[in-house]
Amino acid sequence: MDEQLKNELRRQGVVATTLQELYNWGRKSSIWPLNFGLACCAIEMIATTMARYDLARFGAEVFRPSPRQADLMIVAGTVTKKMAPQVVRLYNQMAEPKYVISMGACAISGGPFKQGYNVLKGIDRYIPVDVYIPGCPPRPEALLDAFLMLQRKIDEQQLTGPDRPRHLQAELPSEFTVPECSEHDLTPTRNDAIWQVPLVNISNAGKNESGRD
Amino acid sequence: MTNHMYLPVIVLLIAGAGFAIGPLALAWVWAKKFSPQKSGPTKNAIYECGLESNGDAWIKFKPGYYIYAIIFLIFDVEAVFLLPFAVAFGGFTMAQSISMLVFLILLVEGLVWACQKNVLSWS
Amino acid sequence: MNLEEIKSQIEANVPGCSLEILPNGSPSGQHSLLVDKEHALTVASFLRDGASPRFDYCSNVTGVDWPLKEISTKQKTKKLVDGVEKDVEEVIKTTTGNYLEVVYHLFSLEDRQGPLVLRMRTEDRAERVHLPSLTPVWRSADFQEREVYDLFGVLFDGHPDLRRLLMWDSFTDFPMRKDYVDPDDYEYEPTAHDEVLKRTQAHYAAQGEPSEAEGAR
Amino acid sequence: MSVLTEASIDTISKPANDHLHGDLLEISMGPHHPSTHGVFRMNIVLDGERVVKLKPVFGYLHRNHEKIAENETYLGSMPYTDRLDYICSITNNWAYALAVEQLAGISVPERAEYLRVITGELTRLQNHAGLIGFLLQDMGASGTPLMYAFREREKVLDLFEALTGARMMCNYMRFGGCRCDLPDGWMEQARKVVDGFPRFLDEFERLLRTNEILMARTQGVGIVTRQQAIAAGISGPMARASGVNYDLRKVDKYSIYDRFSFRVPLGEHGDVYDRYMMRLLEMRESIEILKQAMRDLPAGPIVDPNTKLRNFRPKAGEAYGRIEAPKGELGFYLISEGGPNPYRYRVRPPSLINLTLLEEMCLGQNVSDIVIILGSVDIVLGEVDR
Repeated sequence: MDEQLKNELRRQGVVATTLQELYNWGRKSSIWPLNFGLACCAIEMIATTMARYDLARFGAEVFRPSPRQADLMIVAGTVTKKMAPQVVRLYNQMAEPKYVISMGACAISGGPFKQGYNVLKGIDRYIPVDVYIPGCPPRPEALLDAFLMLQRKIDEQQLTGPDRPRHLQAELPSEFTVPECSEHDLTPTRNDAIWQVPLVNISNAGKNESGRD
Repeated sequence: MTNHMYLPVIVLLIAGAGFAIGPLALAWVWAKKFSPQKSGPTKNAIYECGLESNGDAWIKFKPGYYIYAIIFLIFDVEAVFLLPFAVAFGGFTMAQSISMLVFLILLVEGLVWACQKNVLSWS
Repeated sequence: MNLEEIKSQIEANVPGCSLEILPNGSPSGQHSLLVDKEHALTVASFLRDGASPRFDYCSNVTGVDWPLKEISTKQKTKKLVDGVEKDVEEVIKTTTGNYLEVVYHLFSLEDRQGPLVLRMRTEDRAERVHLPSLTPVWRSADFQEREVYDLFGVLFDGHPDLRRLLMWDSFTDFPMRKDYVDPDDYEYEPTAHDEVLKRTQAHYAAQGEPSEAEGAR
Repeated sequence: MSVLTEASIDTISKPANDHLHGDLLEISMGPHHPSTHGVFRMNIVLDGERVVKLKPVFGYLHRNHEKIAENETYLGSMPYTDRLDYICSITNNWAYALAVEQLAGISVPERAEYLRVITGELTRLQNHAGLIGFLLQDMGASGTPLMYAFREREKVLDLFEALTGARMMCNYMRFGGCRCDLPDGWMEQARKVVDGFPRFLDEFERLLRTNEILMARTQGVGIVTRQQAIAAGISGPMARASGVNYDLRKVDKYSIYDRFSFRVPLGEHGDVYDRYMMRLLEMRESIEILKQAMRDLPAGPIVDPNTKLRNFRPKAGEAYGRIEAPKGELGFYLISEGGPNPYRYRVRPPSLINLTLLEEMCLGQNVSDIVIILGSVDIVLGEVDR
């Protein structure tokens, strides 16, 4: 069933598709985001759902307050250390298949508040993130682009075979350790299963300016 | 002859059930074959705004709610009884309408008693 | 509304309190009034009820940390050096600071009077950090005093509900103090330069990993 | 971890334990809740539907703005002030610039003052429009009023984007003036937006002012008396709804507000309905100010030529500058030791202090009223937790 035959059939009004395409098409066109605004990016997220930028064109205007009925968690804003356990617990309570968009520089890596003692340097230390949107706050068009990127990612997911997505593989965990707020910091400070320090050879970093080996 | 008369109803029943159960069965088969069950301790925990919920939700509620519900139930059922009465409103003899009137007055008298004991007023 | 007139008013009505006017170097001219700890509550209730412009609106409560600081000032003094008068440069070491300070900005609503800056200081920064809470006088100081307790560690006696306002309850140290070292949740900066580089090497020394780790572990 | 331990529930004065009263239920309208305008949490103890005790919990968006500002230069903190009250960024810049100008004694040229007033009042318009949309959404009219409100807000954001380059984080003010001058054609566009605003307000008033549902749900709910407001340091539209005649534009007469004639609306009851109407009436006054400011906007420099921005070291001293931000009195208290960065940098957050009376307002009300009362206080978590 090559592409050329499919187009020919489509022109005659017959649609030929595989079960996997239908499955992915259905899921990607109706992603229900979790109503989860933290800071300034949340206002830009709300502006995206409003009439002018209209997230409804991509089937995602239904913002569900409870994690049980949401497919996508948009971490929009600064994740502080006091809020991190709640974010991870909400992610754990979401139903499979679930995706995470890390919106804004704060959610990616702490952003302008990186030196804050109460700021988590990026949410991907505790939960796996699918799409990152840089910007502070990213423009509504950037968020729409993130949705398109996520939809492309869902489109390429395989129903069978080794590289099935996380929710189709029984052995991949769907829950991640919820950090604790202890005396001085969060314990554990990061989830080593999913986040490694981006190590670059720093021994001779002092000598040449570039810091790369 | 008689069973023919009911044949369409039975066919309709089966078709309706089929339409209802078919997708559910398909979803169940799909879930069994493709997406594995991934329940876990925090996933099944009670959702309380992202926090661990403490305390128990099974508490002794104000009886006012229960009384409110009962009174609503009574008048809901009364409305069901009134439906055939309203449909065949034309051809009623005197006796039939009087008996219906007694039914209605009994219920209204109950409502007046409830309001007089101001059970419905929300303190 | 000048500060001296209010100071005399307070001294007249609140016996035995020691007031001091601290000049303010910036052209904003907002000089402040240092009140001693013991009489702060009576002074506050007098300011709110008795003073001529009634200061009934406490707009801002701020905590300031003044750690111990050595100031060496050079002074020219005439000194007899083997019988001959010569002016000699002398370095005098004076220490200032070593207390926590709470600053209140008070305004009068009826008479539209400008900020009266009230200051209170603790004895030192370690144990004796108690100060009287002015929340019974001005309700607006409630959350702000809880924040000063949370970020600086000043214990307010008489505060209705002194808990941490911003940090989580099991947090132990006071982050806004000048000598607070925040936890080493270190992350590599792409361009390793000066103190980031020092922190990187310190981090690896502490963790005992070989600093020549090639690529991802 | 619940702030109200089991012991504290029993101490709550429970009415006579007759059989008509059920147990008390302790819930937390927690950090992740659709109605809390961000990550704000309230621990509530309920008797049936009535609120018996309410303790707000802050700190979920504490981003250590003041600690970072101590290691930042004076100018370096200016973009951070955008993220304080992230809905009205220009008024934050204005308050910070005003405080530093008082600290260092910098004067501001005429045109810059007019530009500040114009952009400041535009920020007030879009903040109040957004707030009315959110307040009605909290009341259950989900979606539609917010759509109208954001349609107006987008028009104002387009103006900001043309002027400063950014929609929300304008970073527009400098010590002694503004960063950039008006692009050509901006003034006509601004006039069009300002002339179109009253139509939006009339539309809202016609639809909602005498709407029985709105009146039934908001009148007499969450009352704050005049004395309570003054004692609790409440400022801004919420204080004026309780009859406190204290508008910093009239009291401090900062910048050039004494040149404009505008009225300050006052409420009598101090309930949610008054606060809602306060925002509507204030928008009309802002439109008056904008018209006058646009009419006599002078030419001239927009920055005081002799302020040096590079290594700006004010003399040792301190200053407290404040303005009438859309949410209330926004103040900056700066202590300088003569160095390039401030020794102590403190923000007086109107949203946090307006929440002081949240418990008094909500006691005895229904759970659904808490949502409206919190909405009418108009808090933004970036400013509450700093």
